[in-house]
Amino acid sequence: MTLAWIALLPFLGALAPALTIRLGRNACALATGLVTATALVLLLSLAPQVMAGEVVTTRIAWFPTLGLNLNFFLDALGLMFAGMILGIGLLVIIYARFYLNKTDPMGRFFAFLLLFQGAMVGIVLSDNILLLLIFWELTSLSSFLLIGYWRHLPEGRQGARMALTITGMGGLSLIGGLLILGQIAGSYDLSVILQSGEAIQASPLYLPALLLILGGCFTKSAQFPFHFWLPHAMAAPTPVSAYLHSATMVKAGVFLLARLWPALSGTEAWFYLVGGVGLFTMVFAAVVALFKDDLKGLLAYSTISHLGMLTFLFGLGTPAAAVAGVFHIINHATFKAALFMNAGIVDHEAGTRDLRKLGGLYTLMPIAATLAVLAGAAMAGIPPLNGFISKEMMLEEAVQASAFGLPWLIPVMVMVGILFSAAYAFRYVVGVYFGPKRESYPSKPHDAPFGMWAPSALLVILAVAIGLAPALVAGPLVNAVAAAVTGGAAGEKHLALWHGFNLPLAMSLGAVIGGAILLSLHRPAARIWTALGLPDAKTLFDRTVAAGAGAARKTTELVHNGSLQRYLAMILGAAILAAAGGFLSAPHVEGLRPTLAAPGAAIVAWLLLMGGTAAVVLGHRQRYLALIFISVIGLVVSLGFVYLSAPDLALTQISVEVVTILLLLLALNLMPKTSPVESSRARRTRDGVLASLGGLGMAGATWALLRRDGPPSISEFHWANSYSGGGGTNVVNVILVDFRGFDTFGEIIVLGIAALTIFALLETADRGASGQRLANWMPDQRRSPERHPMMLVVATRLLLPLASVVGLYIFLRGHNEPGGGFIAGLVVSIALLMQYMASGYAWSNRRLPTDHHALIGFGVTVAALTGVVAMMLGAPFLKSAYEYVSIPLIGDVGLSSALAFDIGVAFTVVGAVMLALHHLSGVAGRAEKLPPSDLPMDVDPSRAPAVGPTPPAGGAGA
Amino acid sequence: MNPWLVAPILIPALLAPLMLLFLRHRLVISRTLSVGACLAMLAVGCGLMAQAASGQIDVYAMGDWMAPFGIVLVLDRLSALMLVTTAVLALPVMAYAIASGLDRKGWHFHPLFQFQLLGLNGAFLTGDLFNLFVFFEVLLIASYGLMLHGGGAARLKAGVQYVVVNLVGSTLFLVAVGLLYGATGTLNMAHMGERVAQAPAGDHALILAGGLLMVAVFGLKAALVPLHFWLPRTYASTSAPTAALFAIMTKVGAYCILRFTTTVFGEGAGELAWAPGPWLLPAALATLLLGFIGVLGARRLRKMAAYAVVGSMGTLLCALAMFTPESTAAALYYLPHSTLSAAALFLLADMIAARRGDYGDTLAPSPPFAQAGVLSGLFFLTAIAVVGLPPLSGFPGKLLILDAVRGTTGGWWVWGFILGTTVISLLAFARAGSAIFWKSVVTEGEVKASAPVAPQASAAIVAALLAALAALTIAGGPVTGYLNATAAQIYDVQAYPDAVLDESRAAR
Amino acid sequence: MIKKLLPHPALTVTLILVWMLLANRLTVGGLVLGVVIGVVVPILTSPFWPDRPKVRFGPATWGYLGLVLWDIVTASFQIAMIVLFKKSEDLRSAWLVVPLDLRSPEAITMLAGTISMTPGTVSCDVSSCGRALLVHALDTPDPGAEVARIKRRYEARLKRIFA
Amino acid sequence: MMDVGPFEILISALLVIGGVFALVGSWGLARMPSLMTRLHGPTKVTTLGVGSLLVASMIFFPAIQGTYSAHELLITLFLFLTAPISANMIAKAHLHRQGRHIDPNPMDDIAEGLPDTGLGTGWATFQGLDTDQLNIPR
Amino acid sequence: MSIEFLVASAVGVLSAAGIYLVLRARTFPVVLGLAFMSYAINVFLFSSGRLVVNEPPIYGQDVAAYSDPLPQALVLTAIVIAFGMTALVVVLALRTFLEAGTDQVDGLGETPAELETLAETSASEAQVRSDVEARP
Amino acid sequence: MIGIAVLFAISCVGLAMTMNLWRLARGPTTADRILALDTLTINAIALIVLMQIQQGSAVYFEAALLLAMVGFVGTVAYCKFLLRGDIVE
Ligand code: NA
Ligand code: NA
Repeated sequence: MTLAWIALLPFLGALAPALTIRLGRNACALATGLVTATALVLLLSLAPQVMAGEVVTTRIAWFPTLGLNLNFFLDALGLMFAGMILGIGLLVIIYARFYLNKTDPMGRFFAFLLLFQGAMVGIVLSDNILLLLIFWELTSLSSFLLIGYWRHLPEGRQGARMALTITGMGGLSLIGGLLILGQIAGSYDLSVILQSGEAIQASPLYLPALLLILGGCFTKSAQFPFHFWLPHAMAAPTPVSAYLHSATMVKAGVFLLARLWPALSGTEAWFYLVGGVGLFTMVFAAVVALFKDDLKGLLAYSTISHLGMLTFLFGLGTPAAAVAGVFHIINHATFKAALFMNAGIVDHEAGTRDLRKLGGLYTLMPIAATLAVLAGAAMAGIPPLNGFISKEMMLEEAVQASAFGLPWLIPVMVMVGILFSAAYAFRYVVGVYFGPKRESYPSKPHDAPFGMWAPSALLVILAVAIGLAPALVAGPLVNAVAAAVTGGAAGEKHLALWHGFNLPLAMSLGAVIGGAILLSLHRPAARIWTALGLPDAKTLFDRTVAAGAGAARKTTELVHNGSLQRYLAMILGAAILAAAGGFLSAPHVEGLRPTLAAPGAAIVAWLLLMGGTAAVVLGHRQRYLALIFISVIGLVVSLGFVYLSAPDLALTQISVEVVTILLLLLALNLMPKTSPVESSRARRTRDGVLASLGGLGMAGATWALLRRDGPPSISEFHWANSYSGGGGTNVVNVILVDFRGFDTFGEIIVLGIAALTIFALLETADRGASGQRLANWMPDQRRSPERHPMMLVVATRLLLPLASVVGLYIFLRGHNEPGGGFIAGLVVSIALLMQYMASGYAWSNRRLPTDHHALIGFGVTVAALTGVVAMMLGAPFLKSAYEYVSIPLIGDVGLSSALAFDIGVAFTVVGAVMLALHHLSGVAGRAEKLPPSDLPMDVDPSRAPAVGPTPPAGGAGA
Repeated sequence: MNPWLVAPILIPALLAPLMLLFLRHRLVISRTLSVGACLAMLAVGCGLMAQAASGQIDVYAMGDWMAPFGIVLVLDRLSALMLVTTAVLALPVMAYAIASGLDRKGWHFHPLFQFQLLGLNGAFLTGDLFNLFVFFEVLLIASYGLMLHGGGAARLKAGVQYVVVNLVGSTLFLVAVGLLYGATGTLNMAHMGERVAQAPAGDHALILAGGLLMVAVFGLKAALVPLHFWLPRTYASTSAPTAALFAIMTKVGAYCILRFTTTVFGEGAGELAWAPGPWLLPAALATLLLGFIGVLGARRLRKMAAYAVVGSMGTLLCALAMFTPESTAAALYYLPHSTLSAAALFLLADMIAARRGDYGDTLAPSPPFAQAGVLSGLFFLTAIAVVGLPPLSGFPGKLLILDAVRGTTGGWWVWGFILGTTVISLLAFARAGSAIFWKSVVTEGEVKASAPVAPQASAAIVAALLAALAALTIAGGPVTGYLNATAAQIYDVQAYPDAVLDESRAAR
Repeated sequence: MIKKLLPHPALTVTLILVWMLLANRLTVGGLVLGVVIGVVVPILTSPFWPDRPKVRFGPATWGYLGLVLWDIVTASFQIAMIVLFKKSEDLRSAWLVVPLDLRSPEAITMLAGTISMTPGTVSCDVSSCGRALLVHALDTPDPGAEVARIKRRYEARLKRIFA
Repeated sequence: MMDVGPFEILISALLVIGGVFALVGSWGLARMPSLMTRLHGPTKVTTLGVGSLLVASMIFFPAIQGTYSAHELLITLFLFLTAPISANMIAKAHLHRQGRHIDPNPMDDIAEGLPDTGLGTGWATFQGLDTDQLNIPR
Repeated sequence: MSIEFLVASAVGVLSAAGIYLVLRARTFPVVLGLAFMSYAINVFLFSSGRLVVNEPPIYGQDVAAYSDPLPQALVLTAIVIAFGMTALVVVLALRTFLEAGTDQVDGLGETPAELETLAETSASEAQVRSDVEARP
Repeated sequence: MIGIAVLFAISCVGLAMTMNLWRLARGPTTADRILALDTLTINAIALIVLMQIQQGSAVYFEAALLLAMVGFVGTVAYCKFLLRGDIVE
């Protein structure tokens, strides 16, 4: 459990600075420090066990089926890293307390820092590689926040984004690699994976896994060619650079190499990939570092170079090299963090980090200078400092290594690397502190406050101590870690400052001397370097990203060009493809169902249909004419339903048809009456082809269905139970209101919502652009002055009651004969519509002031309540009941609960239709400049002659 | 029969007309009722889930007509999951709509919202293919209303496209139903599965044509490329709460693909078993890619969110297309995650737009604006969720999918696409966030925006959604446990048909 | 009171009849329902028919109906002959203006309808004062006589019915 | 052809007449030279043809099928009620579109426009009421 | 010539017309196209119950043959739904035309940036809001 | 005998309908087309009636009845559109 707490403590603790910042900066820093210290103490409490060779584990199930669990383990490697993270973290917190300005939001800084710390600790303590992945990505995210901490700096933003992108990308690569690794090993637990080295290396998936994992490691550890984000990340506040970009985060990649060393190393691929990239990075970055004028830039490339060296060491694949690597991790952390803090002090005091503006600070900042000399010497690998020892160990391994059959290749490259390392280390120390004093520094430098230099001093002391007594100070730890990394293969290694005169010593000596010479030649060398004009990786990256985003935008906008027609063509095409693909990929046998001979009238109807369709398609630009033609199709379809034994369908089709036409006419009134020719011949051809394919498909499907009998339908049950169970003989209606009443329930809801939406759409039509357009609307056709023709009005007065009776009749008989609530509702609606058409909206509506909303609401509620009542009686929703009731004089009447349901349907229909009509004519009325007519008919000879205007509100009452 | 099965449908079905009848002008009461209904649905959903967790499949026969002759509602673990996801989404979205005053910006917001939930719940519960069509229509037409709510030329233009595309989709749905009914003589999905299994080989072409067309129709709802075209503009043009609610609409498509394929073209279907899978995968991959390319290419945050929905559907469908219990369980974990995270992003985009005045949600720097600190934090977390980074549920979601598709045909493609698109989206969100929040620190001037409505409440709602994602992550064990059981239940050839058809079998 | 209950008695009768026709069965129950409908529906729809044209139901009415029916049949034969055998160029079509003595819209409509259904004429329009009908005659040698025939044969009878 | 009763003959005759009338009405529609002349065929002849068929049906069901159906009467009622109104509306629409110069028969070489009402007012299709008359309550 | 052939070819032609029309660039023909699709699908769905003549699904003890009532019920539901949808889309087309001044739906004349413009929305929203507030 | 008469009548009505179609397509005025459609509807009623006699079933009468009603409404609406643009005002 302790391990989980160590990992989680910084996360939970991230709240502490956020909460304590109100109490002041000291309190905030103290709280943060306490969190880290507590974690460190917890960690150290486990150290004895670990140093004794024990592996401490904590296992908490999280996603057990995935194999992602909160499994932590602590071995020496973890202990070393965790100690480093927490220890240096503590120092960085102290340092940051003094480094941060008063205006910098400290609470946020420390909160982010703790998040990062937690993520790092999590990485090194994870026993589960998926868990490790989580922490891995969290380091990317938290470092993003830290790098971008100073939001006003564009470099900070860009640096943060670049770091996130590159390391994030690496993280995703790592996900792939680790998942494969887990697959090969059969577990995501490191403890298992580390035991499965042989199986892993024998697997055909080894190479892809390795490549993907290295993608993660190399990006995180800034290996070439992914190194370029690191220098730009240095825009972050110095404590961040010191912590993330030298001591901890960038080492995560190296850590993982070390962690997975037993499982992955030892193969040729590993050697060339890891060793090669590491070595190249080491040399390349060292060269670049020498020519950086910015202190942090120099240190950044130096860090890259050292990370390259570490990678190279683990890449060599020998236990001894691994030991050297482990040892150098510690060493590098000490001197590099110290140097970063030092650079921060210089920046803080002198106001610049530019080497060209610095120099001669030795007298002004003696403490800083001393620390810099020592740390710089350690970096240059000068005895008796720790950097020297690990470098010697590295050289020892390097001279034995051979690549591509060339035994000199590696040593020579290494030699170049350490030579440049020495040179830039010298340049840092000499360039800042020695040489001539400048006339004016941007600000007046003097030694920093204690709190600011003390942390680096502590690190330098450590560097010296390790250098002087490596076996004592670092020996047990290094050996333990090496054992953990190599799985015991490294054996006990005695760390010593002095190894006697040997080739590595000579190389070291040569490098130091050569470095000094190189520094003296810096000016001409820098000129050559500038002249080389190596491409700037950041520019390349920015361009790539911008080009990517641009291409993405272009692609997106090219594909989604706003054309409904393209969208529909794609959708229809896809549907045709799916159906045709399905049809063609399975066997089909033509059915044997006999066909019905078509009588002449059927052929005539078919001709009508074809003619009507052709007329609409060819003449669709004349919108009004198209509406006339489309009626023909509705008529033929209705006739077809009549002929093919579907009376209910015919009735419904007939009545729906006309209401639809009326709505279309109402809308068309305010819309353009013609459609211009807009699509090219090619487009029309495309559409024609698509239409033909779709038509053929539909015809084929229909034909195929009609020619086979198919399995018995469930409707046999409906037929058999319609009367006995549903109380009706019109099986279609019984299905609608009983067997599948739930469908009908949904259907009327659809109708109701449609009306509501129509209402919502039209209610606002008189406002904004639409209102403007309505106000300026001019009829595009000549109009007859007569609004309400007399004969029509008279006829509809007679037709309304007649049609109402018909509607009632159709409603009542629906359960047993063709008819039902929907048709009845439509018939009544049509009768009313006729009235409105003849006598005008204003006049008619005053005579039928219904609340259409209420009609719809009532309809749906009645239908729902029919079902609920059944539930209250203990039966399922919509369970029907019917009873033949004897009413005096009238006789036996079949009363069915489904009738109540049908009433709901009818009301909803009438409400919906009338609501739509009401608002459509409202909109048209707004376009009209005429006052609404209060007269039911324009011409009425029986009317008294005009006696002068009266207000319209005075209205004609009945 | 458990009467509670109808509750998720009945609650909105009774409430919405009630609001229509009596409460059209009573905003406060409507709001109270609406929130109450959402809470009730959440409670009922949880109750049903608890019940379904036992593994029992509950069947409710509408009108007491047993399947396959009548329409049945079926509650299994999967439908319970969908109900709860819907309810969890609906509550904060409704709260946000109220907090931002959206429900005052037009008519009938609350009834439409309730009808929308009715349609969703119905679609998740029904066991009948045609009834599914009806509920599709209910949820679609309610969505039209919600989508257009508030009006404006841009919204209306987008609305025309949305409506027309879906009308075409409904037509295709009926074609598929017609083919399947004609070839199998039934509408109940479980029964259809049995009929498909028994169908003579000569009928297979028709059945498969119908089946694939059906899947294409569901794919249209699920924004499967190239059927996705309706989505970006619709989601980007409508009001934020509507877009947030719509996050579940695409999941209806995914749910239906899963339900339909497993019941009708499941293991028992012999030669036709899992036939839609191979068609689905390439489309899902294209969806994934095109979606996240859109995320990177967007000019506005809402467009970005809309494309993120497409992309996340690609992710989800990649997993679904494999049709293995593992991949399905993974997809089902990713489903609520992507729903809630997309909702959070839409709401957040709205908050940002509201505070930036004329700058709106464009991905360009503006002068500093109100609540930038809080919003940037929320944005960071939301982006993490949408991209699929730890610590939120997107990460385990993607891990689950990657883990599950390993070894299947096309698994490597899925890996490559998911990992690659994650990079793209990471880049996109980093750019977007930096443009909106970081660059605004240095941009001169000030934004002209009216004071945000209920700023704390809105932020709290987004935070609540993120908290739900956190909960999904923390409770990963129990959740995946439930989902594994869900997948097992779905892939159990007998469980679903037995539960649905037992009564009629006994009668026969 | 009666007026409120039976706004259009003729309509009530018609509706009862219509209901019986629809119901297709002569039962007491059906009749009762028919009466209920015949009473209720006119009341419900009466707002849309505010005027109460006075119609005398008597032999004149039935005679008129019979006459019209006869004329329709003969008219149809006449038109059929014209359609089948007369050349278009030989058609002596004309516009007729029928000055009206009738004043009630119902009566004028009735007349116009009659004109349209009977030989060779279709009513096309009324004057905006409502006192003249515009009629198209398909083939008439003497338009004036045709107008006189209309007024004599139909309008005069209608004047008696719509008193 | 055995057992041909009077009903059969009557029904058959009505059917034949109805069919012929329907055909002739439509033939008139097809062949007449202008809308005004075409209007006569469908309005009268077709309507009567359908009426004849309806009568045939009205006799057929009780006489031959033994079932009783009176819906035909209702349909006839509807048709006779609506046919003149339809014709009137179509004519009005046509007048409106063609204007006052519309000729009763464009084929007969006699140019003839619309006559005046003879009452000082125009035809309703062309001349409306004064606008201030519109709001007069009755 | 069989009825089946006539029906199948009719379904095909109606579908083709529907597809062609919905691919036109203006809302009105698109609506017509939807209507055609609706006709086609109604007939198709109806056909899934096979075709019979003079056997309406009216139950009677002595009725042996009947047309399949289930597809008829389905088509009825489909017709009603399509009716509601058509009404909505018609009104929507009108409303959009009034608001935008065009019934173009082919994305012509709309730049990608315009496609994303929402400025109009906020103005109109504000108006609606004040109006709703004005109501009790 | 009735059978033959019905067949004859059906043929007549069918022929009539093709003529209506011709007029519908031909025009030339819009009013012609409306008239043709109106006639087509009436002929459709005739067809339904004949179909019933042929099949000896009276189930479809409501269809004819409705067609009569609806055909009228349609015609009026089309005409009103030509006359006024707004069919309900
Ligand atoms: Na006449
Ligand atoms: Na002439």
